[in-house]
Formats: sequence, structure tokens, C-alpha cells
Amino acid sequence: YLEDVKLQARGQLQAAESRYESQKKITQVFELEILDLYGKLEKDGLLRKLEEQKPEAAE
Amino acid sequence: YLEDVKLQARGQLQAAESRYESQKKITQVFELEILDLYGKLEKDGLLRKLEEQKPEAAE
Amino acid sequence: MTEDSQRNFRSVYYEKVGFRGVEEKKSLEILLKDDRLDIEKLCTFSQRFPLPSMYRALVWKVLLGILPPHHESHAQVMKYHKEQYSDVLHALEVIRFISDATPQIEVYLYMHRLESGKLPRSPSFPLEPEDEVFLAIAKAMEEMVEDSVDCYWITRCFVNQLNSKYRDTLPQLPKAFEQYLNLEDGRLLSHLKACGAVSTLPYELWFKKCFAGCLPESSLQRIWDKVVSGSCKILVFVAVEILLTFKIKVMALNSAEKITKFLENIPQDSSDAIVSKAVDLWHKHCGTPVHSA
Repeated sequence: YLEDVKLQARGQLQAAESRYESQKKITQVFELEILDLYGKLEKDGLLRKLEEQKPEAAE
Repeated sequence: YLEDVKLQARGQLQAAESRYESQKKITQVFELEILDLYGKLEKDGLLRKLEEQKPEAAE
Repeated sequence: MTEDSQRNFRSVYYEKVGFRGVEEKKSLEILLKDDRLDIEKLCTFSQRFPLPSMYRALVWKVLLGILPPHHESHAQVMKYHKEQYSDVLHALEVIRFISDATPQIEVYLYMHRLESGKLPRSPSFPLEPEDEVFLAIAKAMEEMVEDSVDCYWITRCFVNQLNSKYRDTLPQLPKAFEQYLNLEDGRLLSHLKACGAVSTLPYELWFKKCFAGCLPESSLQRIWDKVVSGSCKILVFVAVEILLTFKIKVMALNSAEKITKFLENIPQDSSDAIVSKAVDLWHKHCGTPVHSA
């Protein structure tokens, strides 16, 4: 019976571990998305700055 | 002794669960961040369009 | 009773010659050798004696439920906790909520906020009173606990304990303070009342921040030993001892504002004595916890 309890406990722990792992996969996908979006925003910001500077340079 | 094994298992399980729960919270935060960044990108895009249209309107 | 006073005498002696708590340390070591730690005994020990520095973080983690009673699980559980810590820390970096320049205690606050599902939209949010408490406690904890993972977990659980276990008791401490100050020195209380200072005393600093930022950490940790192990009432006696210690100064001040300002910035050099006397006073009024065999 003791073995039974131990086995059950291990099963529960493994289930919790695997839930964590799969949640972490989701987080990682989101992380990439965030990095990507920041990249785009920065490029945009840079482009806009360049555009804003152009008229001044023309003066 | 059996109770002891159960108690020990519960201690480990709680820590594993808490690690999972915080990973879930991270996912939620990332989700909000992504929405936020998309919002900013769209605003940026819109601004740029408006700026691009200005010179045309002046012509 | 005679045994007790003898023990007290010896403790005082050790304190003087620098061997304080030699026998206490040994008896704690015996407790810590158990495969399954006896939480109740550890509580009693911490209520009664100051914890030796080298065991403080371990005992606090066990008493706050960060580590389970079973030694065998400690490594595994700490592994989970460390991962959780770095997951949350990394997440804040990803969303650019923190940078390398963010002070460590603010990092802890944002991590705590994230884990509680209360992360604000931007780091420039106005601080809530409970954030101020968290920061004050984290700042003191940083000086007491070396490892940053431990420090974060202990701070969080310490604050959570204030908000759960002690939630109903903490608001009653100002009344208890008045009551015990009256017992110890009625004239002093009358003076405070006459100045209208009773309602403006730094209760927030005393009973919400648990004296974080008021006393140096080396003395403060001896009070927090008691708070962690189940008694927030010790805080009352620390406040009473502060008043008794600076009685002459306080009696000479005659406005509530001056008294409060002085108490918020008390001289630090007598803090060790204040804590020792506060513990004695606490034992005197509330009894010494019996170390069950």
C-alpha cells in the first residue's frame, strides 16, 4: 500500500511538471512574438525619426 | 509513516504547482503585452500614413 | 524557575563575553538534524532565543512554509523555487518592465505584483501603501538574507503572513501599545496624551513595516525571528521599549509633530539593548514559551 501511495505521489508530481513544461512552451512562443513586435516598433520609430530629420536636413 | 510520505509528497507538489501557477501568470502578462504592442504598432502605422498624406494634400 | 534564572544569567554572561547562545545553537542543531523537522519545536525555539545567523534563513524558510518539513525534499523544492524566480524575473525583462538599472527591491516588488496578478501596465505607476510596506521590508531583508532567491521568497511570504495570519491582530496593536505603556510608565503615556501624540505615533512604521527602516537590521532580525515564528505582539513591546529608552527626550518634546518625527528617526546605537529589553518585557507580560521536550 505504501508503494501505491508513493507511486501515486510521483504520478501527481509528474503531471504538475508536465503542465509546467507545456505552459512554458506557450510563454516562449509569446516571448518570441514580443521580441518581434518590439523589433518592428523600433524599426518604425527609426524610420519615422529618419523621415522627421529629412525636412530639417533639406532646410 | 504513511502520513509522513503523504505529507512529504504534498510539500513537493505544492512547490511544483506554484511554479506552474506563476508560469500561467507570466503567460497572461505576455498576452496583454502583445495586445499593447500591436496597439502601438497600429497607432504608429496610422500616424505615418497621416504624415505621408499631408504633403499630398498640400500639393 | 531557578533553572530559568540561572539560564538567563548564563545567557547574559555569554552575551558579555561574546559566546552568546552557545548551548542554544547546539540545541537548534539537534532540532535541525531531524529527517522531518518539527515545526512546533522550531517555533518555540525562535520565540525563545535569537536564531544563530548561519541558520536564520533556513529556519525562516521552514517556518514560512517555503521549505517543507522533510529534509529530503529541500533540494527538489528549492529547485522549483529557483526556476519560478528566474521565470518571473526573465518575464519582466522581456516586457521591458525592468532593466539592469532597476533597484533590486523594486525588482522584487514587480515580481511579487506579477505573481499576484497585479502587475501594473507601466513601471511608473503610483505606489500603493502596501507597496511601500513591501519595499521597506524587502530593503531590510536584503541586509539579512544574502541569497537573492531566498530574499525574494522570504520577503514575499513574510508580507503574505502579515496580510493573512496577522491581518486581524495588527490593527489591534496600537491599543495594546497604549495598554502596556500605561502599565510600564503611566506618566509617559499621559504626556503623549497631553500632547495629542497618541494618535499620530508612527504606527505604520512600527506595526505595518515591522520596524523596517526604523531599527538597524542586525537588531531587527531578532524581532523578526519572533514575527516569523508566530508572534506579532512582540512589536508592541519593541515600541514600548523605544518609548521607555528615550523617555527623557520624549518628555522634553511638547508637540505631537516633534514626538512623531523623533520616533521615526531614533538614534541607532541603543537598538540592540532596546530589542533585548523588548524581548524580556514580552516574556514578562505574555510568558516565556515552554520548550516542549
